[in-house]
Amino acid sequence: MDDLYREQIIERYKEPHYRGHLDPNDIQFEDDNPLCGDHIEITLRVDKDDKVVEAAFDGHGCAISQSSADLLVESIHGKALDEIKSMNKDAVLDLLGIELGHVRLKCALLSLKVLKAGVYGLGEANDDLVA
Amino acid sequence: MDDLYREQIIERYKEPHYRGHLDPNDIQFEDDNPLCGDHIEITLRVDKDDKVVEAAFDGHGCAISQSSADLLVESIHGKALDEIKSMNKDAVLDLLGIELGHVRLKCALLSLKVLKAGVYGLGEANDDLVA
Amino acid sequence: MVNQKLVGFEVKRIRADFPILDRETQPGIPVIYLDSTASSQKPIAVIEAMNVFYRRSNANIHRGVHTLAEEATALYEEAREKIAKFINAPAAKQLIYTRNTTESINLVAHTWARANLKSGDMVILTEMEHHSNLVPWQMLKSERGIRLEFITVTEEGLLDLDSYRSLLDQNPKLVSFTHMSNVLGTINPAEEIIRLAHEHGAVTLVDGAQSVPHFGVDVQKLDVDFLAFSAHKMVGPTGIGILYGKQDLLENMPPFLGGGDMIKSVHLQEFVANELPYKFEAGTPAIAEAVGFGAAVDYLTSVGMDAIAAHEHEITEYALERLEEVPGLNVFGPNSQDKGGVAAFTFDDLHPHDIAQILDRDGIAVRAGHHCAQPLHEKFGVRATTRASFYLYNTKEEVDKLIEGLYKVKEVFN
Amino acid sequence: MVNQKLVGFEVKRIRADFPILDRETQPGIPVIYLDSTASSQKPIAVIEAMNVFYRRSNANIHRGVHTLAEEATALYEEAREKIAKFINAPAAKQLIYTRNTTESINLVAHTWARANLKSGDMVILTEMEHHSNLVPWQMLKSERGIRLEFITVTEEGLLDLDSYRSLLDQNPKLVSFTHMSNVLGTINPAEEIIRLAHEHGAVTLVDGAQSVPHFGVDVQKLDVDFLAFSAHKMVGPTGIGILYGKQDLLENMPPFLGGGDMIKSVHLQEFVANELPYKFEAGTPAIAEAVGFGAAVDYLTSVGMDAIAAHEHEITEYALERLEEVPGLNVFGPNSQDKGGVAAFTFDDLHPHDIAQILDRDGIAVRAGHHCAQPLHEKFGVRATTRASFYLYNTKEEVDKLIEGLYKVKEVFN
Ligand SMILES: Cc1ncc(COP(=O)(O)O)c(C=O)c1O
Ligand SMILES: Cc1ncc(COP(=O)(O)O)c(C=O)c1O
Repeated sequence: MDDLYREQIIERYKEPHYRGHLDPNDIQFEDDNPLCGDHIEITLRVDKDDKVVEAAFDGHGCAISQSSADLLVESIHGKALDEIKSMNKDAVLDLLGIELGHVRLKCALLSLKVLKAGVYGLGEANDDLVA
Repeated sequence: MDDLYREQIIERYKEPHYRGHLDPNDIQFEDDNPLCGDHIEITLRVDKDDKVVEAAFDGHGCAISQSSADLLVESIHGKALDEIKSMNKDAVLDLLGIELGHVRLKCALLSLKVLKAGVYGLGEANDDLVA
Repeated sequence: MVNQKLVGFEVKRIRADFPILDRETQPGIPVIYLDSTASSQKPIAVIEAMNVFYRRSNANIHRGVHTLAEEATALYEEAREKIAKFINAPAAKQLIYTRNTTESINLVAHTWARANLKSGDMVILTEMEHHSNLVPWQMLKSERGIRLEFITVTEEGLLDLDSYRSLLDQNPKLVSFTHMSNVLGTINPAEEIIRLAHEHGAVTLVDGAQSVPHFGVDVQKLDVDFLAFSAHKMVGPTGIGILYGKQDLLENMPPFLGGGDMIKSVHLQEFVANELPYKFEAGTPAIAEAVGFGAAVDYLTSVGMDAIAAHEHEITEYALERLEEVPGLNVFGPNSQDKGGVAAFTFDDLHPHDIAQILDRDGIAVRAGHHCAQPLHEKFGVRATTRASFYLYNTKEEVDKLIEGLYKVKEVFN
Repeated sequence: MVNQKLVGFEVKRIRADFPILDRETQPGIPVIYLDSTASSQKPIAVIEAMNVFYRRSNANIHRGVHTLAEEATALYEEAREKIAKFINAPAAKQLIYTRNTTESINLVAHTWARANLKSGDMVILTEMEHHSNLVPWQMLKSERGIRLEFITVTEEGLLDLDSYRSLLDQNPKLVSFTHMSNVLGTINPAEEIIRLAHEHGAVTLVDGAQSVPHFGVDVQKLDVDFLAFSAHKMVGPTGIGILYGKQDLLENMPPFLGGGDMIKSVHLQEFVANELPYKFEAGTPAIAEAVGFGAAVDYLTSVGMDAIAAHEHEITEYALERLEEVPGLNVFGPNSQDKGGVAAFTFDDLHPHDIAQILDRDGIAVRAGHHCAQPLHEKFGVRATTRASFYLYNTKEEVDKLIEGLYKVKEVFN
């Protein structure tokens, strides 16, 4: 189990670095994983060049969904919104450093889906965002 | 093929003995086989003791359906209506003297179904009549 | 400690019939399959019945005269007769082949209900229903304005029959409920619920997805109007289920899907519907699957439904005992007396996905989530549970492995 | 006389893949299967894919975390991707798994049509439709009062496009037609029919039950809005079919059946529907069948759809030639240029059932009846026809046997 539940994932799950809700914020989005009810909200503050200056996530869910949200939020500090738009699932998998099956992938990618839907300013998130 | 298309069946098909329509009649019923559109009408005249004195069939269809109608009609001359009510599929199979699969059985039993529905005075024929 | 011997039931022999139980999902560990409530495994007899069908008898049915078509038709209809006998239906033609329990319930909602329910009419469900027995009625509610009322579930996970009686006084048209909860394991007093419904003039539908696979269900004894179940949960193939109905109800229902086989005749502008059961079976049906379903029913019958129920009861009792020992673990639902082979639980504040995933590393297959019973989970104030479920092939040793695995999960998160 | 060799196509090798072709339905005579239009036979690769699935990976999908559930989910979804590629769909999520072509068409009738058609709205069909593409619209007609109009079929068995154009001027909402007739063999000019429909603002549905199995169908090239087809007619299993739809149409359609998997969330009184394609897949789907369907598409792709079409064309041409020699035999439909591998015929005034039954005594499997196209038969003034149909595994030798058999039939009745 160690390759899957790598130390980093468990640690980040138990003690996330970026858990919280930014208020005020420039971008806010939230969504559920319908398979399990896991929930992620992401809030961002961006500067005048559309670069992320601050980011946080909130929500509840399994170790995979929560730790990947924490790692994802960490990774986008200083990134331009355009860069975020071009992120795909490999970005998250690289951060986690593990392989995931079809079902768990949805857990891992929930935060990216929420992030991109927020950055694109969509009304609703969809799976195409993390294809 | 000879066991299935026994001489008698082909002969009765080509030259049926009881093809016709009785007018006037005491009992008349007709129905289709929805699988193939075969059609059988049977008309009967009965005496005061409810015994069949005359019977005829009309319609169109395959050798099995037409020859079994002819043989069936022949066999009920002189029978009481109550006896006809208790006839089942074995009566027809005995007349034909062959074995039939599920689909062809419907061809063979169409005439019995029509006959019994008429004798029972039903509005509609159903497969239970020939179970 | 583990007592493998059961009267009239040799689980080792049973296990040998299920090839997947030798599958090692983790190197060196044959899978410990505790997820039969979601879908059961299949014995060789079922797999081979379909294999042989495709290799020897495959053809389209009903309208074919040639030998293969005759054989396929006979096999398809013989299977219907076997399944009819299995639930003691008066006649095979009262069984409609569907895709699964879900389609069976939707069929009733689309035909009987749309023909008989109007705005304001009341349908009684329960708080422990699977989504399959909720959503079809919610759809009818938004389309028609019917009213949905729910029999309450008590803290222990039983139906509150007082709440049922007070709903009955409001003139319900339909009472539709699960025979056994796929989360709590509760086996509901179906006969009594149906009797009361009939006394109040309501039609009844039983969701038998979890009952028909696990103990003898007799539709005549129950006097149920409609019964829905799925082959894949009773050692049969995917892709096929049954709707049983009383003959007069089925005969008076409008057809559901339109197409080949469900017709007596078709013209350009209109059609005449066929007799039962074909009226409700449009298009080429799941023929090989029907053959497999027939083999499944043969298999279950040869083992014996009472023996299966007794075995499951023994395993479940043992599992509940052992799970109770685990600190922080809380099993939902009644105790083993009224309970089928299901144990859904929370474990501290561990997420069911994490529990299931870590158990999987030891080859233990359990389900995590709301098990398509979200309202029930809401009622108990949890989002999801971890569920272990048991069937004829499970053993006490497997329960022991589950318990060991749960302790390991705890370690990972400490 | 018989030329077995075909460029790029070794029919002997193909036949070896289909175990049923060795089956002797009459002692000493391997079956001569000329009934693929009703249902095709299955290669070992397809049978084994399902066999292996049940022995190694079987579990319920989507909501499972354990290895078997993960594998089953992956196999189920990979199959969808393979089928999507096979018809060149923009995205796999535009493919809904159904039971068969019939359910696919009914799905559109129940969702898109009920949401978009009102009393008096016109639907254009053709006189050569299979009952599957007639009855669902007739049901909607009696429920809603829509109007059904029919593109005429000419004496040769082609669609009369003039009659189509004049119907188009009457503001149709939907044009729904078969890509290839299962009786006449006519391959309709789908691209043109669809282009004209779109010019007049109508949505299009193609019944691909006979086209997708037999030649390359590209939904983007056709620009079709909905396409329906069945696995069992394209070397795949029974119990599964596809509805393809354009994304915006599918997204705006209300759901069809309610239950597990088609929901995002469920409460006691209401639900939120899931994303595509799950929104239309309620309950446990035909999982093993999807795996088999994927294997079928792999098989057809490996042989090559162009090679298959060319082979069928050659066999059909030969068959038409030989059938023409038989006195009293009359084949319906166009000549081989516009015709797929179907030859439906009358033979003197012999009843098709008798013809089929006597041919069966020589191991020759053909179909007899109206082939679920009763209005078309009415149009041609016949109740039923005998139909021989050809697929990738058929040979000219088999055609010769059919001809011999037909002469024997004549003898029996002389
Ligand atoms: C043209 C056509 N449409 C529809 C169908 C119906 O297909 P299925 O029975 O698989 O639903 C068939 C097959 O019989 C067909 O040939
Ligand atoms: C109680 C109950 N009802 C209905 C269903 C739905 O069965 P299916 O998915 O086979 O339609 C299930 C299975 O998940 C169930 O457990």
